Amino acid sequence: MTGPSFEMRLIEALLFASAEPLSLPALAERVTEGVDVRAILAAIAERYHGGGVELVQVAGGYAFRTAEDLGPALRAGRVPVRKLSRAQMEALAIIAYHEPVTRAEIEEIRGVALGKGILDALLEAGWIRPRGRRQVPGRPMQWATTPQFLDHFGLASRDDLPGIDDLKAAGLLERRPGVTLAMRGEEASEAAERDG
Amino acid sequence: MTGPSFEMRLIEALLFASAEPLSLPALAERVTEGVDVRAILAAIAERYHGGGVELVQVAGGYAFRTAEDLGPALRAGRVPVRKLSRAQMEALAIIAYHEPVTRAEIEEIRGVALGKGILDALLEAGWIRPRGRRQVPGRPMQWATTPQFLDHFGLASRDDLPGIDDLKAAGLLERRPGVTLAMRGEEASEAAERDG
Amino acid sequence: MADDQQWEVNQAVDDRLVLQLDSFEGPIDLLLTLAREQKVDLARIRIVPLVEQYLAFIQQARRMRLELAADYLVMAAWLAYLKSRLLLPDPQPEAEPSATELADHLAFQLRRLEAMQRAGAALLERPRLGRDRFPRGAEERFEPTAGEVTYDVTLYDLLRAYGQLRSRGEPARLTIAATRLYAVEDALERLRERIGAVPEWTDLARFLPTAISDAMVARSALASHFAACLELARDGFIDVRQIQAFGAIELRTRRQEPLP
Repeated sequence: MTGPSFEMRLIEALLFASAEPLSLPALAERVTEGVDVRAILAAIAERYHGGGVELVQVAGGYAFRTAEDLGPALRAGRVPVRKLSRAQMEALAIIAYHEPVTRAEIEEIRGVALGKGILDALLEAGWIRPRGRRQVPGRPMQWATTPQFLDHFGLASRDDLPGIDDLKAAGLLERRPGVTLAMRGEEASEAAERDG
Repeated sequence: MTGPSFEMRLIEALLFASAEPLSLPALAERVTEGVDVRAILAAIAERYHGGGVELVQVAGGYAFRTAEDLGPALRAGRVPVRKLSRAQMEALAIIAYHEPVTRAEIEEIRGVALGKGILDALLEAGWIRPRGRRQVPGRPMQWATTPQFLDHFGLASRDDLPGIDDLKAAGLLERRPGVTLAMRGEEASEAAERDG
Repeated sequence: MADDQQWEVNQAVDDRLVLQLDSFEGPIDLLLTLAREQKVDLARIRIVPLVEQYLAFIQQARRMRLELAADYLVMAAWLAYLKSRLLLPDPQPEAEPSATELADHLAFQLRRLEAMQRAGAALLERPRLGRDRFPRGAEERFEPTAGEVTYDVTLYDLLRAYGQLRSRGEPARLTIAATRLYAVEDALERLRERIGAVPEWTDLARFLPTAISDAMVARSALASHFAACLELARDGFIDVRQIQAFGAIELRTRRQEPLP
């Protein structure tokens, strides 16, 4: 049996060297034109399968990652990953499933104003980024997720978000204002005063 | 043939994920007592041999390295990673938010003189470029950001930069900004002079 | 009685909920928690019983004197309105969204929030980088040209730098405006001048300056003049009386001694 080809070794080395996922085009750029990068990736994945390090498809690219079952053994002595508050987690899910989404939309879906330390923590983690402004009065900023978000949660793309197809089919990802908007400002506060 | 043992997979993953080479005692500490780490390392070296990545023995212990013969193809070498100083960071932010902006305006906004080499460093990074001269006495050079700047920060356009209100809402601006924020260019500098 | 038992169960649920008040992420979240107690498919949620539960919850939270944020009360008011419209025939069927539409909309929002809460939990269960899977620790970087530099600077760093700059660049100036209120010293001086001989009981109000347009300053003038006349009474120059509570405050010069 002959050893692995030069191109295969090169792609293996490129992926192994990088901490971040590399996209198919980025890999193709490094090898001779016409080489079937996809086939090589499949062969590499096959070769690593079952070992302590695996080739995974993540954030629109490929990366070597330690096998998931070794997590507990590898975790020892490392800094624990960021803990998310409930509000941060919900805001992150809303951004990921509805992107691009405005702050007001996040607040409508949750039915409560976004407190401090929610968006900035997600921004600091590198999981969200601004993505254009909505072309409506006030031109509010829109938020979307980043490749680091996909990488952190081991997702190949947004299509891999848990249950996203079902949610789409159920119409739950459509843009519809929350009920609080159905109340007219003055009416609501008058009503509150009356009852209060 | 059975797959690799748990201990072998663990050592493989430990070496892969470690930032530093791991010594024999350090590895022995992480696996069940009595396991022959040396034999496992030999088996791992054997398994990787001839691929794009090899297990090598370096000063501090054992580590994975991309195969040396691929060097020329990869033009390998540790690329230095630089951080920006606080002054550079602030100058860059001011240029991004106020472009086109003159050196004097950057100094006015920061409230201190711009040290030597600050703009040079940003130029070297490819994030700023000269953009014409201001049509005022002295015809000072104006600065603006580049497409590489947007690229690095994952912004589709300068419009993606969150405004003051967005920053405040995201918890990135603590105090209520003064009225001078709404002014641009000359107005702002006049105001700064007045207030200064 | 079955109803009583039902009531007790609900009561226990409500008590537990009230004690958890802090853990709700707003009124919709609270409604969703109550809806889950119905143990039915959220798509077939019964809005009226849910509204009643919410209103009962708010009532009880108030009975226990718990601090309720305004949005809980606004929601309560809106739900009470929705309930009345659901129970009564619609007076102007075409003027606004119908009660059924509003109720459907609320049900939609509950389902949507529930979906997002589940999605968030599902995300957290995924293998996470740095906890379950680890990347290469000793990165080797390859660049097309030697000597190239990469920068470890994130968008967050940039935005935070600008945010800090702006909060620093705009020092919070605290200006204390000169007070325009009527000083007691001025009132005292004014009263001394005008009170030479007032033999009959006279309303204090008649001594007040009249050229003050600002209501706040006018009230401070009244207060200052009252304080001033107490001072003059203590020194024995005038007598002060108020015949009934909230009645006019009257004063007259003491006859025995002339003012200095």
